Amino acid sequence: MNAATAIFFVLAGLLVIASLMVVFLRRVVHCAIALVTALLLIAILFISLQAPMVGVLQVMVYAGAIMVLFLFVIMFLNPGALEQPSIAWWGLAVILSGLLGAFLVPLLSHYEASDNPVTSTELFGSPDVLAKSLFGEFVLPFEIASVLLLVAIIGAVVLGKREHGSDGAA
Amino acid sequence: MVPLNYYLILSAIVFAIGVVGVLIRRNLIVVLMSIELMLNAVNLTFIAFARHLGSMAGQVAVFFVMAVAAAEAVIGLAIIISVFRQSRTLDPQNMQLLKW
Amino acid sequence: MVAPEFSTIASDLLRWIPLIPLCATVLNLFWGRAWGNRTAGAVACAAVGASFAIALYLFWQLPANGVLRDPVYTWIESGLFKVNVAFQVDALTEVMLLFVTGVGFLIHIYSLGYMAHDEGFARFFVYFNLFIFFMLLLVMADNLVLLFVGWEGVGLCSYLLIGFWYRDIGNTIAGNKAFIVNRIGDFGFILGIFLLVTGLARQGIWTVDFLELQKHIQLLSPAMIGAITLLLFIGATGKSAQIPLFVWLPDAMAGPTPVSALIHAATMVTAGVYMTARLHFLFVLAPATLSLIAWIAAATAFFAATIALTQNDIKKVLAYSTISQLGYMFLAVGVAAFSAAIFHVFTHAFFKACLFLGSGSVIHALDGEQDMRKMGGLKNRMPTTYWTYLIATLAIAGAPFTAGFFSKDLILWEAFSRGAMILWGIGLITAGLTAFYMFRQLFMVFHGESRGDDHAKADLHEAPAVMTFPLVILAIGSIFAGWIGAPEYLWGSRWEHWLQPMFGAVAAQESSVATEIFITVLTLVVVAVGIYWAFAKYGRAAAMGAPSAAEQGFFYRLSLNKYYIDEIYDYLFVRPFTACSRFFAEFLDPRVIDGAVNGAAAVARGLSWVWCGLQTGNVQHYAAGLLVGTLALLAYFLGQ
Amino acid sequence: MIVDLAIVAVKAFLVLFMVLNLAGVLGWVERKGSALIQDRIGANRASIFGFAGMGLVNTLIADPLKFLTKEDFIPAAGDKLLHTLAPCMALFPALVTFAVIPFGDVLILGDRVINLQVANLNIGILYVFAMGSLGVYGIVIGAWASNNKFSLLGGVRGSAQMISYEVAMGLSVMGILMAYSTLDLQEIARDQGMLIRELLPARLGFLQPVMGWLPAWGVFLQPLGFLLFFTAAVAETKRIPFDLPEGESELVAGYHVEYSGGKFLMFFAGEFAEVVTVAGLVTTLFFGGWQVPYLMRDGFHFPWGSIWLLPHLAVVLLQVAAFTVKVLFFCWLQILLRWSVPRFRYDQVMRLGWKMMLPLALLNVAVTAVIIVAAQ
Repeated sequence: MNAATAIFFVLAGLLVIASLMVVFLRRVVHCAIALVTALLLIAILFISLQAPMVGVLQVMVYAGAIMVLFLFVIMFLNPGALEQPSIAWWGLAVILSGLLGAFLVPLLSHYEASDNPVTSTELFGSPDVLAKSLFGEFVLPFEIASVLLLVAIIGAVVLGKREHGSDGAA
Repeated sequence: MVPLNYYLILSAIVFAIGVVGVLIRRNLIVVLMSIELMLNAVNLTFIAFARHLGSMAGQVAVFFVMAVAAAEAVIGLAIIISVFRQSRTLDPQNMQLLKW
Repeated sequence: MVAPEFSTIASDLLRWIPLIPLCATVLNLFWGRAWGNRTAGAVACAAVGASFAIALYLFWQLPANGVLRDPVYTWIESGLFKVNVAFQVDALTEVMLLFVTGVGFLIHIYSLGYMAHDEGFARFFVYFNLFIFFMLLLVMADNLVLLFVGWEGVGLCSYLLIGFWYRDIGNTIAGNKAFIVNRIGDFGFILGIFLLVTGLARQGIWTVDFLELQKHIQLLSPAMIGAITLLLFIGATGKSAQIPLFVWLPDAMAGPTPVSALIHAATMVTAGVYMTARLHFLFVLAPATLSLIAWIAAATAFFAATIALTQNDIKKVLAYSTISQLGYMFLAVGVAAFSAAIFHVFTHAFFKACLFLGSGSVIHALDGEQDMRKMGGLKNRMPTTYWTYLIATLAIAGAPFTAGFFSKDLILWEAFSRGAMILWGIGLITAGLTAFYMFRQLFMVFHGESRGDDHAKADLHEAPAVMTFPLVILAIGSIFAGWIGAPEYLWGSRWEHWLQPMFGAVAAQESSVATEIFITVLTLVVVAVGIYWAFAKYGRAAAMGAPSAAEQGFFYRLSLNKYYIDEIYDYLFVRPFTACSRFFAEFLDPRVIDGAVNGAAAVARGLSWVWCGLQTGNVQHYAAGLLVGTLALLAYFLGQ
Repeated sequence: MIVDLAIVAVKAFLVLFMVLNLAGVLGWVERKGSALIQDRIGANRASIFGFAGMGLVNTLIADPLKFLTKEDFIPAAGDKLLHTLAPCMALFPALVTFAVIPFGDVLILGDRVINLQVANLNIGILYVFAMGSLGVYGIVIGAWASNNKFSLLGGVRGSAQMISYEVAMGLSVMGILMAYSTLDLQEIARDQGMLIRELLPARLGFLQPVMGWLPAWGVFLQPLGFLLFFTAAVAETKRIPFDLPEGESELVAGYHVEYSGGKFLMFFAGEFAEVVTVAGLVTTLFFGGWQVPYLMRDGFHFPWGSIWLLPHLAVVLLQVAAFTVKVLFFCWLQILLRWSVPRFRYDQVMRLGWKMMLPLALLNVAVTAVIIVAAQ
């Protein structure tokens, strides 16, 4: 086991713990913090996989924007009531998800044979290369994604706007 | 060099954990966060494959997933806010108006 | 008969004749109320006036033996079958055009005064202009399908205008009656068109154009032509109020009086005559149909005249008189004297419009009173109305050197000279009856003492100039319109000359002028007897309130109640039909059909209850379902 | 290997030391500066053996001592873990951002070339934004963990404000990135050593006499970008006129109402560290970074042709000194701002961010793009 693998296992362990915390912590803010942690860990994994650009974007977009939005909404609504868990449903869900994991692991292990990484250059994953494929091969999806975001912005504004004449209580 | 399998199995586990969150949590915000977790698990497989196949397509895909996730989060949260305004609850089990 | 060759001239002007009233319709439809009565009325009148001006211009342009054509666009194209929206103007159409737009224009002006205080003023002119549009479409169409569009359109406008004062349920019922009775006729008409088109198509000719039809009509078998003409004539009986479909016309008097004048006297009801004249090449090949037409027409003329004898409603008398006069026109058609028929249409338009407008003037002055028993003594109060009414009455009665004299005389002479003695006899008697009931009306309305209440008397006034002006013009027309069709022994007929290219040279029987004059004098004597009888009975009677003993007689009551035709129809057709409908509505539809449909729905609903349990409304249960499906797929892939 | 690590460690320590001390000194500058502005004397009471040092003793020694010895208070209904974590979250991003800001060109010692920058990332500017975007967590978490209405309001305001201005800030830098076509801050600093006449395309040659002699600093290429960036960056530091999350007169002290002692000191220091970071960023992006006008690696090359050669060490020292002076200037500028301008209303902040700065930043990007394409 070399250093890289050791670091991976540390990161992976932390990631699994953070993910479990997202799902099982009772207070919503704690879940959100755990998710931010998980996202930062994933960003580090990205960087270790020679995707620095995507890793930094992960931090900026997920941790810096999306999760802040979540926190904003959590504070805005400030839901006090804790959930009433139903043990039977929990059990069923956990069993089903466990089955999913158990099915996925062997399915994905098929790729053992192809573990023959292409020698990647220094530039792999740099903004240059990413931008070139983004604006070359994937320019159409890129434009469509921009339209999607525009639609999302407008949709959010419309949804968030209080109906005219309704009371001011939020 | 960490084998590809490790990443894939890690992401499978994280994905399954996210699924648990979607199923059991009775708070819409946490459900939405669990979905983000699932998306990130998939992103991890994309990046891992991109690295191991030496193709930028995986990273581009992650880029798009991020864009979609951002849109999804924005709209999802806006819906949650308007639902909360209406019914003062975030429990998905209380949102059954469209039931037959 | 060989179809005459026409020189065809293209003219873009034609389309504007119907288009201008249509534009006015649209304008008034959207802005009429906003503009106010003055502007809306001006627009409507100006539109018809413009159409009249173009028609007049075309009259000078139209060469003898020529046809103006204006193909606008292709409307329907299906394989070889092709229908154009195209207009044509020949001598026949020109005649119709002139009096439709001319008389229409006068009645529009009259309506400005008559409808002045009505809240539906703009709506009235919308309908009126729309009617003019459809009527022009009808007379200018160069093919049967377009003619049918106009035919239906005028029917629609007639319905709308009969029920114009829709707040009174009786008016709406009258409108419905007119529409439904017309539908029966139209059904025959459209069947006739189908038969004609398919009959020719079987011979390889796909056309509905009149000129084309005329060229190829020889291809059809006589039996086929007989059937076609019979069906077309059913259409004509509906629109032109002949037996058995005349019942709607008296009820149509529920509409405003200008409507009665324009639509139910002068123009629309003559559409049947126009149609038979337009398709004369078809009718002359079907002698059996022609003789049927002649007999029905004579019966209608006589029958309606006898009803008119006893009616007390001023407009009902005129309505039955219209039916009677339409009978005369079809009598001319029946003896294949198309030009005489059209001539009577032409003159009739003037004097009947004048009569209706005059009656409208009276009704207007009496605040809507229509019962002649409550009138009388209006002669001095309403001189213009009286004198124009008198002229028109003389014209319809057939007094010498009035319009009616020439046209009616021509019809009777045609009937006589072609050997239809019985028909002529009926026509002759009808002429006498016509004189009687018309003068009865004149005396009852204008002479004697006023029988209205004091309040009505105090209000009496002559109609405003905008109403009397058309009366004067029409009265002048009632005298002189006939002069262009004078018989040979006077100064000769320009009319025959004008229409001759249309209907071909009429094979007139060689008869002596002496016979003709004798027939004319005989007619005049009968008419004079009728007038005297009316004078004797009504002219001197001071009071007409109490019916005499004779008026209690069987025939009097039969006539007064219109031979109970409405009641008979009611028992024969309406009630069985209603009963049948009730059976469908109350048993078949709710029990059988709804039962089947509801049963199917109930079964589906019952089944769906089973699956409803799956829809818990909890989104997480659905997500779990998704997960189970995913697991199944994964298990399948793992099993591979 | 060991030496390399040692060099990195030394660089990191130096930068951290400088930033933290500068933050401390800024506290003093702020007090005395505000006193100067308001015609007061300012902090002068605390003294050691009669030495007050123009209030330096107050700020650098007495204040920290006071903070550290005060009771560390955690609200009973608050969240203990997060309440403790929040100040760290606030301080951390401000400090690590400086890692990618270059404070000089390369230092050549023998055959070893030392890059005067803690971490040379080819995505440097993105790293700055990533870290900047994490800064909001300190406020939000602290506000929530305090279980206090004023705190919560402050946290909500803070998160909305920082997200809003991050957008404008990111877009305002786009012009610079396009102009120098790199994300690497060291590269950007190096490119600013050029003169504008080297960049001017032929068809804009008529501008040579007017501005050809200017160094190609970002502020000359992107004046609007500079204004937008500086404004947005000041808003990100949550200082007056953008101190809505604190807003003493409205929210008592906003997100740090319930903080005292050492934790409050961390928030306090974090704020000044941010001021330093903003100054460093503005310097690097728009004012040539460590560049001294006309100073090349071997000495001065003046535009009129004369050359003044200097030894390497002198050049490096000049560069570091220039960077320090510029950073200090912008720190002072921010303090000046803080004491000159009144606080915005909340809706004004939002309107400024979304309705003025965002469209202007977009316009700036578009215009820059058009000019770049036209110049090619």
